[in-house]
Order: sequence, then structure tokens, then C-alpha cells
Amino acid sequence: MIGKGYCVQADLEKKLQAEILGREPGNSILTCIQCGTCSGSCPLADAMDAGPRALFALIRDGQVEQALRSNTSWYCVSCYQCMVQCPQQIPITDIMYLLKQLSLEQGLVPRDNKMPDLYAAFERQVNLFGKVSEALLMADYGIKHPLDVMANAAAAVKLLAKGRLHLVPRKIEAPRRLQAMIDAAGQKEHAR
Amino acid sequence: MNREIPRIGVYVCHCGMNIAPQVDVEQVAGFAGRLEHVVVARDYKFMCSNPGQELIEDDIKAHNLNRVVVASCSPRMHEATFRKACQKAGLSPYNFQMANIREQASWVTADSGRATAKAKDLVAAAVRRVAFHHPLQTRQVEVNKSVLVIGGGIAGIQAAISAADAGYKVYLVEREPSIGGHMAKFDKTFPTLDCAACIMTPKTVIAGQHENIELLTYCEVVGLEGFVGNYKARILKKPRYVDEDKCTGCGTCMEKCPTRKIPSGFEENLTFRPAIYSPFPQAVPKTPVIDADNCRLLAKNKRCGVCAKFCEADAIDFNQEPRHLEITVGAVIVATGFSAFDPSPMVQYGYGLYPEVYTSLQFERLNNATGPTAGRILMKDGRVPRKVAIIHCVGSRDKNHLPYCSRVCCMYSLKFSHLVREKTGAEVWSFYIDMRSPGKLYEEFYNRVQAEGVHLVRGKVAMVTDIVDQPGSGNLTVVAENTLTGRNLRLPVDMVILSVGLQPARGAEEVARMTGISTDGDGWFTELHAKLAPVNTPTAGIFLAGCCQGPKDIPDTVAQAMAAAGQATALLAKGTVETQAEISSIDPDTCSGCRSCLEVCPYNAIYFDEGRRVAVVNDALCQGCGSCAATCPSSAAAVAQFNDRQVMAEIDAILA
Amino acid sequence: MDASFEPKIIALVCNWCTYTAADLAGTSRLKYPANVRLVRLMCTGMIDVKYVIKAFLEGADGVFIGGCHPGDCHYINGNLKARKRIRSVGSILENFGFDPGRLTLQWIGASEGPEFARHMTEFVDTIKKLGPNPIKTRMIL
Amino acid sequence: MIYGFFPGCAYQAAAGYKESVDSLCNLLGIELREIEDWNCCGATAAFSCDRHKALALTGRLFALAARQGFDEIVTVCNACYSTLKKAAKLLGSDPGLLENVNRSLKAESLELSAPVPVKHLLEVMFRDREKLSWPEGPCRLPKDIKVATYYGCQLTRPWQNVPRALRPDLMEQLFTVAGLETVDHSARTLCCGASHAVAYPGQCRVLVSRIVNEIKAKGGTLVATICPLCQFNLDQGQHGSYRAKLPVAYFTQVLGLALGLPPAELGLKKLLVPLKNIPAG
Ligand SMILES: Cc1cc2nc3c(=O)[nH]c(=O)nc-3n(C[C@H](O)[C@H](O)[C@H](O)COP(=O)(O)OP(=O)(O)OC[C@H]3O[C@@H](n4cnc5c(N)ncnc54)[C@H](O)[C@@H]3O)c2cc1C
Ligand SMILES: Cc1cc2nc3c(=O)[nH]c(=O)nc-3n(C[C@H](O)[C@H](O)[C@H](O)COP(=O)(O)OP(=O)(O)OC[C@H]3O[C@@H](n4cnc5c(N)ncnc54)[C@H](O)[C@@H]3O)c2cc1C
Ligand code: SF4
Ligand code: SF4
Ligand code: SF4
Ligand code: SF4
Ligand code: SF4
Ligand code: SF4
Ligand code: SF4
Ligand code: SF4
Repeated sequence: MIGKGYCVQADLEKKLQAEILGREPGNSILTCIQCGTCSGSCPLADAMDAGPRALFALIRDGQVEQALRSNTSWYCVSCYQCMVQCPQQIPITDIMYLLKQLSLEQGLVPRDNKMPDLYAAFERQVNLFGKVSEALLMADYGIKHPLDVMANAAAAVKLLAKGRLHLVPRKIEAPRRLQAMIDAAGQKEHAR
Repeated sequence: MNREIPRIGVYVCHCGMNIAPQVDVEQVAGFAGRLEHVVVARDYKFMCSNPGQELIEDDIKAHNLNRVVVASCSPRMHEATFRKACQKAGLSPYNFQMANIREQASWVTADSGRATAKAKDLVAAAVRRVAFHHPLQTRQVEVNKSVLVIGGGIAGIQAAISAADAGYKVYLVEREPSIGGHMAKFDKTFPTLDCAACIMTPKTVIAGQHENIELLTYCEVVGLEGFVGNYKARILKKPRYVDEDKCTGCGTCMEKCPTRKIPSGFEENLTFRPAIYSPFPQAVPKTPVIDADNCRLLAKNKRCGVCAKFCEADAIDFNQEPRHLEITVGAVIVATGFSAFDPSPMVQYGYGLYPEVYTSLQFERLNNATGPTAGRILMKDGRVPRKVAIIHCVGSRDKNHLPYCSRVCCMYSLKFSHLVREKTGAEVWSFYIDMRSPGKLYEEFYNRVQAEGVHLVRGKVAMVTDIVDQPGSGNLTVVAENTLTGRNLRLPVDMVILSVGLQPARGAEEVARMTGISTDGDGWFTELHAKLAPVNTPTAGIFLAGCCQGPKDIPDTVAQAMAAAGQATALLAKGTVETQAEISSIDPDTCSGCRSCLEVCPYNAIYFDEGRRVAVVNDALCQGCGSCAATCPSSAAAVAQFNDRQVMAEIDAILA
Repeated sequence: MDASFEPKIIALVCNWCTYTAADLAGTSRLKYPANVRLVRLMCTGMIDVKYVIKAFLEGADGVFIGGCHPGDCHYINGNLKARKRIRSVGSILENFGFDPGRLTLQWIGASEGPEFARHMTEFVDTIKKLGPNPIKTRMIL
Repeated sequence: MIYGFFPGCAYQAAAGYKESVDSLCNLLGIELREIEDWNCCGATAAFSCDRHKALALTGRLFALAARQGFDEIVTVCNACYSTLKKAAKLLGSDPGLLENVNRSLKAESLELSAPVPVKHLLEVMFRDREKLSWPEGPCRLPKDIKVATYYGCQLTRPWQNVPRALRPDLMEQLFTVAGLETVDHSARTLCCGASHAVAYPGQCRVLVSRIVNEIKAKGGTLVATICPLCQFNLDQGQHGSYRAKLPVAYFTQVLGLALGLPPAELGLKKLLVPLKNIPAG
């Protein structure tokens, strides 16, 4: 569980809370009955500092900073188990995406979480080539997390031996045009 | 036609804070005062209160009013109240009209200016209309002094006994071979842990033997028509293939029947029954039925007849056919109860996949002294469970299934916890979202079960699986978050009980359609008023009792059954009912004899007078639907209180 | 389209289903536009074609007819008779120069308060798009 | 039958998925026509960072598929499937989002009027099973190999068009057509945590071992998967403490073996945990 809450920027928290609860999909948090089905069904709950249920309680309570600093959304692997079982039909997984985006924007990503780096590496691959090649993805991610890559080295060697690692990037025909397309789309979520 | 000059009084209600701040009632009253024929117009805090009604009565006398308009709530709420007030002051109750400015203006309009404007229109319409009202005549018709009760659970049984004790003839129709409903399956009942059979059997026996009660088991109501005081019901009597008059209930036939492997519905499919059966030993009536779909002789055309051979009373009759009965009654009590939610679609709980996952009704049978294990709580392999999980809110409080709280399952889950602890000493883990125990001695029962060492975990179970983390620790694993610690549990257990929710009985929609009762979004029958008329329906003479109106426990069911019987017998005791005044009449001078109306009348209430060559309405049959009026090309047919001038006046005023 | 146009709509509704749904919308405090005026009838089956035509000729911008779902009619089948009758009105209206979209018939059951509010909102929207009853403008001219 | 095929990024490096899909489709008479110049769907990563960018990526795919005349996109990966389904739902129900996507698609001179329906290869094979040209003959997979299916989490979850979502049996039914019986178990849709395989392998280990142990406990000796990420995670995630590791193959490989295709044509050598006792050929 997360430690005792403290409010550094009460105003900002209020604003963020209003932003989350003010429209879809976050507004459905208001109907959460705190039953715990989501946390109970989450395969990663043990690793999370708060399960989805507790996270939603924090948000309703106004402890938004804590919620955005929590590792919950980053550990979410989008398995959708919680979402199909939630008795209030709350789109929990979609809310996890929203929280990830907000925590990136607010610079509140938990410091020790590695998923943002992995996602960033992934994004770079897509931007550069339009397709992702595992070896290059690993190499990029490995710049920040060499240990993880080393830990996987044994597997990588095996893969290489089996002809499964491709060191030359696969590309779409015109990555530049794709890049332009992505840029055109990349206005921020709530500027809408 | 009435030629007197209208003198109208208008009363605008504040309804406390329900109308007043949103609708400017003073302004509306002021506006009304300036309308044609209006003599007085007032606003008042609560028109339906005694002083409010007296205000009307006094004004009628003081100002010689001959028409009254009240602008307040829905006429479905208080029309009768104000009509009575008019009558008390000597005015015809039909010289009254209501404008609904609460449900249609103050409560539904965001802007108060617009709400006020709308209220004015509605008042103007009522005023213009009421000018065309005139006194109507009604007749007193005799009430048939008998009651039809549909459904023979504890609700129907109690309602039948209460009405029969009051001296009225009761027909108790139950579609199963015997009466008792769900309660007949239970062993103990919360919160007192009374033995269900001990408190129920006397009732079923009384119902079976009461001189005023005619039990119609294995029967279904297939048609209902008529009106308050005079309902005609068509009843289908399904063939039992056993002559009720000859059968002594000895049970020999059931013992001898060679077809034995039919899952027993009464035992919740935990065990089997023969093709000729009586659901349970204390069944009332005791007469068995042959299940024609499974009997060798009837279904498979094989030679058998073993039952007939052994029946000393010669009661078996393979030639019985379905029969129809017609009965006439003054009132109907609907008591069709509920059915338990089938948890199979909730695959995460493994019902139907894992043998040790039971529904609550199955557990009731497992725990019942007359059930398949003679009341011992055993697993299918015969072992006593060491760890049992009980899961609350299965199906209930879940928008994917039943959105509402089923109200009895927290309590019966506590009952199960106690019984498992008492009978097996097993560890009990009960998983709840909220513990709902609002009732006399219910919280005390909850506390008692807590003290017995039951593990009550606040958290809805996410999954039941046969994946066991440590071999030998149990055959199932229950996965849930304990929301009070924030930790996930993976609990090995031997047995899981699903506390399934309650939903309307199978076939409830048909009953609703037949009786003209409406249902709410979840399928429960709707009462006339949630607080003030909980056993009445909008159709006079039809009443509700028990779980068919919504989930409730036995005490509430019985209370409601007695209330329904009280309402029904009050009606019968009165002896007569006033006929409806709002019926059609045909002006013989205008009727052209085209006969169009005869075709459209759904009640065959119009006949053709060959002598005068005009159509005539039979006012005992007419229900006032107005089909004839809308069809008549000569405008000869008209429904009182809804004639063209009245309706057109209303439209005129709104558009003025 | 005139943004300030606030149509006046007559709703002819049956006592058992749609009027009850309107009551339920009220008890549930659902908000819908104030343009609708309900006229309570016992059954949609008693709606005479002349009520509808009269309403339009007197300047109603729209007429809404609400009854019980097929099979649920308190008087067996008044709603179906109404549907048949109302279908025939469409062409008459067109002859008078009214857009047939100004008249609608909907089934709203007694328990469907939210449905009632939704229908009211949608119908008011439709009528706003169609603009004022042409009779009114003609009268002004 | 011609399917608009979206292989996805992980497909090529996946252990014999491509080989087996190719030979199986060839055998059954399925034509997979690859969507030309397809791009990465963005997976969980894109939706985690920016919804609009993520939708643009999937939008491009839909637009390409539509322009190339496909009325259905067929994927072979749960992550692609789930990402595309989600995007299709969003774009199909929110005109604002669709408009946004179209604005950015201008850079690619593409246009999208409506998202193209998405199916997993397993779903379409199941749907069209009666139209495929199944070879005659008994099941060629040795009797001592007991197949257990593993669907992973994303195929069946929020989209609910797979019957019995939490315990599906599409693969079971399809295998029966080839005379192949499967063992029943309860881990069919448990999440294996694949997207954490790199950053948090420790977490995956718990999830993988639960799945693997369950399958072993119920007598399975070969796992049939439908997703490169699941396959990789289950295949390489069986660390240390396993006395006997469980081979994890693709459903196309298993089906190929059952129908008598030679192992060499199914890329079986590329599995990390080797599948032994199969007829050489
Ligand atoms: C597992 C479980 C345990 C419970 N334990 C307790 C307890 O310990 N204490 C307590 O107070 N309450 C308990 N309850 C609640 C209790 O069961 C109900 O309050 C009670 O049974 C309601 O009685 P009823 O007559 O309204 O309905 P039912 O018992 O459902 O009876 C309805 C009857 O109507 C018949 N019927 C239905 N449709 C038709 C038709 N169309 N025509 C003719 N007949 C028809 C049915 O066959 C049935 O016999 C429990 C409920 C469950 C599910
Ligand atoms: C704050 C509050 C809010 C509530 N809100 C709701 C709500 O929103 N909805 C709802 O359904 N319920 C509500 N309730 C419950 C509701 O008040 C009761 O259900 C209802 O009032 C019970 O009515 P009663 O006639 O049994 O008792 P009471 O209302 O208590 O009436 C008993 C009457 O008997 C009289 N009396 C007592 N002793 C004697 C005597 N010896 N001789 C003569 N007369 C006597 C008393 O003076 C009193 O007038 C609320 C209760 C409370 C406390
Ligand atoms: S499952 Fe749904 S209602 Fe229950 S705690 Fe989670 S989000 Fe809330
Ligand atoms: S979708 Fe995310 S939060 Fe929900 S159960 Fe799966 S991992 Fe947990
Ligand atoms: S008459 Fe109706 S509106 Fe007036 S106070 Fe009574 S309930 Fe309220
Ligand atoms: S039918 Fe005959 S044998 Fe059967 S219980 Fe009745 S009397 Fe006994
Ligand atoms: S005829 Fe035979 S099978 Fe049928 S009920 Fe009688 S004994 Fe049983
Ligand atoms: S009574 Fe209890 S178990 Fe039943 S639905 Fe309500 S909260 Fe759930
Ligand atoms: S109003 Fe007319 S059509 Fe309706 S029941 Fe009466 S006579 Fe028949
Ligand atoms: S429809 Fe009118 S005119 Fe024709 S017979 Fe009936 S009442 Fe007379």
C-alpha cells in the first residue's frame, strides 16, 4: 500500500481530479462500489502498490498525486480481466491508459518504473521504421537498463542461434510520411 | 347537455418545496384567476392535506363553485382525493380536473421561468376543459365473493389462508405438483433458525384442508378477463395421470417405477427421482404426477404400466387429458415468487465445471434433513469439507447480470456460515461487498456468526479455480482482494457456495400481460405506489404478495401476503363496486348504423339494435378504451370524460 | 434555423404506459425540454385523427403520440389501432403542407421514465430542425 | 478464401509461426494476402502514451486494408488483435476521433470512412471450418503427446464476441476436426504477463509457472498457443526450478502435425523448449 497521503499542491490536485472525474472514461470512477473484483482479478496486483480499487479510492479522495505516482497503471498489462468482471462496468483498463498519460504529462511517473522507458523505446522504433524489430528495441531500451538486457542475454543468444533475431531493421516504405502522420495526430489528449 | 354557466375554482399547490420554488405558484394562481369562468384561484402549501381539501370544500360552498381544478401532482396520485373533497361539498366528483405541474413541470424542467410558463399552459388547459365536464352516473355492481391466488409459495399460501379465514372462497393455483415454493426446500430459516418445515408444514396442511380453499396444483392460469369484482379466469389443468380422488398417497408407485434416473428439480439436480413422483415427502397434495416426458409408457411408447399394476387404489389413469376450468372471482392475488439466478454464465465462479461449487439452493438441500445427504454437509466424494467459502452477491449488484441487491442473500449466507460451523466445524470464509442485515434481530445474528469465528472478508470474489497452488491444501482456490487490508488472497478451500440473487419467476412476463400488471426494468411486478400502496396494482382488484414484487425475506413476504388478503377481502366485504363512469355511449340520433364500431371494440361491448338500426353500448362490458369513438365516422360514439369537446378544449387552450 | 425558436408540442399519451412513464421521469427528476404539453387519454386507441389535424391547424409545431408497447395495451390492442390510424394521417398532413416528421408515434412503457425523457428531448430537437409550423408563418404574412 | 493478413511485428521472429501458418494455409486452402506496407499497430505502448497517435497508427492500417479491398483484417497475435479491436470500437463510435485520424492520414494521402472488422486467424478458421479442405486420415500426432490449449488473456476479454469468454473452446473444437483431443484445464485465459517479459521477468515467472504447473497437473505435455508474445513468454519463461520443461508451440504447428505436415515445414526447430518424440519427416 502507498504510505500516508500528503498534499503538496492542493490546487493542482483538485484540477487533476476534476479532469479525471469530469469526463469519460474517468467519470465512471464515481460509480465504483469498491468491491475489489478488479484487484482480486488482476494478475499483477501483488506487484502494484495499490490495486485498481484502491487507486480509484485515492482519486475519489482527492489524493490524485499519490495515485499518479503509484506504479499501478504502469504495471497494468492490459489483460482486461478486471474490466470484463467489474460489476459496475467501469472501463478500468482504459482508465489505466488515461492515468499513464496524465502521469507522464505531470512528470509524476514513479522513478523506479521501467515501463516508460520501454514504451519510449518502442515509440522511437515506430517513429523511425514504422515497424518494430525486437533486437533493436532491446538495444535501445538497453541503453538505460543494461542489466535487464544482460539478464536476457542467454535467451537472446538462443534466439540468435535459432535464426530468430533480426539485426537489420524492417521498415515500411516511407517512414518519413508516417512520422508526419504521427506528428499531425499527436495533439494532447485533453486539448480536445 | 349541461347549460349552466361554469364557476371554476383553481388551486395551485406548492407541494412543500417540490413545486413552489421551481414554479412560481403565486404567478400561476394569478394567471388562473384571470381565465374565463374562474371565480377563485389560490395557491396553498399542501393541497392534499386536510386544510387543503377543506379550502376547496369551503370555496365550493362560499362561492357557489360548480367546477374545480387542482394544479398539483399526477392525477394517478391524488385525483381520487380531490374528487372526494368535491363530493363532500356536494359537487359531482366528475366536475373536477387536475393539472399535473409537479411531475410534468417543476421536477423535469431545468429553468424555472419555463417551468412556470408550462404550468400556466397546463392550468389553462384544465380550466378550459373542466368547463365542459358534467356529472356522470355510475352503478353499483355485485362483487363475486371469491379470490384467485396465483402461486402457491409461502406468499400464496398465507394469502389464501387469510382470505379463506375471512370466509371467502379461494382458488389457489400452483403450477408445480405441490405447494410450498422455495421455502419448502429450506431446513432452517434466519435469523431465528426456526425449522422451515416446522413452521411451514402446518400452513400447507391448513391450505390443503381448508373448507374454503380449493387447491389447484399442477395448474396454470391461461387467461384472465373482466374487471374488479368480476374476473373470469381460464385455468389449464395439466394431466397428472393420477386420479386425485382415488390416490391415497401411499407412494408404492414411486418405489416401483423402473425409470429412476431423472434429475430432481426439487433437489436442485443433486439427486434423482422416478418418472412418477411427488416432489418431496411432505408434499401437499400427496398425489404424485407422472412426468410424461420421461415415463416409458407415455413418452417412449414402451410397455410398462408398473405403477398401475402396483397401485391398489387403481388411481393411475394414463388417459387423462389437459382440461380447462373457468372460474369467476372478485379479486386476484398474484404471488408467483422468484427464481434463483443461474450462475453458469459467470464462468469465473466455475459452477457446472467444478463439482464442489454449489448454488445456495443446492446447499439448502444438502443441509436439509430430507435432502440427498439426510442433512449432512458432505462433499460429493463423501468427505466432510474442512474449509468452505461462501460468495455473496453472485449475479446481484452486477450490471452484467442483476443490477439490484437481492436483499436476502447476505442473511442466508450468514445462516449458511453458522450451519457449516455448527455441523462440520469447518473453517468458513464468507466474502461480501457490504453486509446487509437491516431487520429485527438481524444485526444480532450477524454479530453471533462473527463471534462463531467465521472469516468475513470484505471483497467480491474474482475467481474460483481448480488450480491449486499447494497440492493437498484443498481442491479449489478462491481468489479475491481483502479490500480492508488491500491484499489479494488465494485461498484453498474444499467447497464453494454461491449466494445467488433472486430474479422474477420464469413466465412472469406472461402473468403480467394476462393480468395487466406492469413490470419494472428488472421484471418485478410494479405496485401502485412504492410506499403507500405496496400490495395494490393500477388495476383495481388485482393485488401483489411476496417476491413477485421484489426480493424479500419470509417475514416481509408473509406480512405482504396478509396485507394483500386484507385488501382483497375488504373489497369482497364491501359487496359491490361502483362501475366506471368513463365509458362509451352512442347517440342514437347521430348513429348512421354503419357498424364500424362493432368491429373495433375489443370487448364485444357493442351490439346492434336491428329494430332501431343503431349501435348500442353494453355498459357492463365497456371498458372505456375509446376505440369506437375514434372510429365512428358520424361522431356518434363518445367516451364520457374524454369526449371530443373536452379533448379539443384542452388542445385549444394549450395552443392559444 | 432560428435559434430562439421554442416549439410548442402536443403529446397525446395513454394513461397506462406513457403517462405513467412521464410520471416516473418526474419522480426520477429527469430533465427534458419544457416544450411539450401532455394531454392524458385513456388509450391511444381513442385518438381521433381530427385531434391531430386540429392541433396542427391551431399552430402546434409537433404532435407526439405515446402508447404502450405492442402486447402491453391495457385495452388489448388500442395501440395497434392507433398505429394504423396514425399512418394514414401522414399523407393528409402532407396535403396540408406539413412535414410528416412533425408527427410521431412511439411506444413508451410504464417503467421507461428515461426513455420518455429521451424521446421528448429528441422530438423537440427534430421539431427545432424542422422550424415553426408553416401555418404560423403564413398567418404572420 | 482470401484474408487481409496483418502479421504484426513479432510474427517474423516468432518460433516457426510463419512457417507453420504458411504450410497449414496452403494445405487447407486458405489464402492470406498480406496488407501491403503495413505498419506496427502500436500495441500497449502507443495507447499508454498518446491515444491520438495510437489511433493514427491503427487508422493507417485500416485505411490501407480498405484501399486494398479487404473486408476483414486477420491477425495472428493477441496484442495486435486487442489493439485493433479497441481502435475499431473507438473509431466506429466516436466521429470526432475518426475525424482526427483522417486529418493526420492526409500526410499519407489516405482516407478512412469506417474501421475494417478484425479477426484472429483462429476465429476465421473456426468460422470457416466447414469450407476448408481438410485432408483425410487419422490424427498423426503421437498419442502420448497430450495437447493443452492456451489462449492468453486478450483474445477473449472485453470484446465478448468469443463464446464462453473466460473458458473458450474454439481451439478445442477446431482440433477435433483434425481428430485431435485436448486435455481440459483451467489456465486457458490466465494472463502470462508477456509485456513485462523484458522489464519485469520476475513477475512473469510467477504467472508463467502457475500456467505451466496447471497444464502439467492436468496431464498436458504440449501447449498450443495463438500469440507470439504468449508463446515466447511461456517458452523462455520456464526458468530454473522446472524438472521437465513443457514445450510450447503455435496452434498452427500443432494442427499441422496432427494433419501430417512434416515438422520441418512447421519451423518446430525454432522452439526453445524442444518438442521431442515427433515423427521425423
Ligand atoms: C437460498 C435461499 C435461502 C433463503 N433463506 C431464507 C431464510 O432463511 N429466511 C427467510 O426469511 N427468507 C429466506 N429466503 C427468502 C425466501 O425464499 C422468500 O422470502 C420466500 O420464498 C418468498 O416466497 P414467495 O411465495 O413470494 O415465492 P416462492 O417461494 O418463489 O413461491 C412462488 C410459487 O409460485 C409458483 N408459481 C410461479 N409462477 C407461477 C405461475 N405462473 N402459475 C402458478 N404458479 C406459479 C411457484 O411454483 C412457487 O411455488 C431464502 C431465499 C433463498 C434463495
Ligand atoms: C430521520 C428519518 C428519516 C426517514 N426517512 C424516510 C424516508 O425517506 N423514506 C421512508 O420510507 N422512511 C423514512 N423513515 C422511516 C419512517 O419515518 C417510518 O417508516 C414511519 O414513520 C413509520 O410510521 P409509524 O406509523 O409506524 O410510526 P410513527 O411515525 O412513529 O407514528 C406513530 C404515532 O403513534 C403515536 N403514539 C405513540 N404512542 C402512542 C400512544 N401510547 N397512544 C397514542 N398514540 C401514540 C405517535 O405520537 C405517532 O403519531 C425515516 C425515519 C427517520 C427517523
Ligand atoms: S471491480 Fe469495478 S466496482 Fe469493483 S472495485 Fe473495481 S472498479 Fe470498483
Ligand atoms: S487490465 Fe491491467 S489492471 Fe486490469 S487486471 Fe489486467 S493488468 Fe490488472
Ligand atoms: S396534492 Fe400532490 S402536489 Fe400537492 S402537496 Fe399533495 S402530493 Fe404534493
Ligand atoms: S397412485 Fe396409487 S400407488 Fe401411487 S401413491 Fe397414489 S395410491 Fe399409492
Ligand atoms: S408407466 Fe412405468 S415408467 Fe411410467 S410412471 Fe409408471 S412405472 Fe414409471
Ligand atoms: S443481500 Fe447481500 S449478498 Fe445479497 S445482493 Fe444484497 S449485498 Fe449482495
Ligand atoms: S369504449 Fe367503445 S370500443 Fe372501447 S370497450 Fe367501450 S364500447 Fe368497446
Ligand atoms: S361507428 Fe358510429 S355510426 Fe357506425 S354504428 Fe357505430 S356508433 Fe353508429
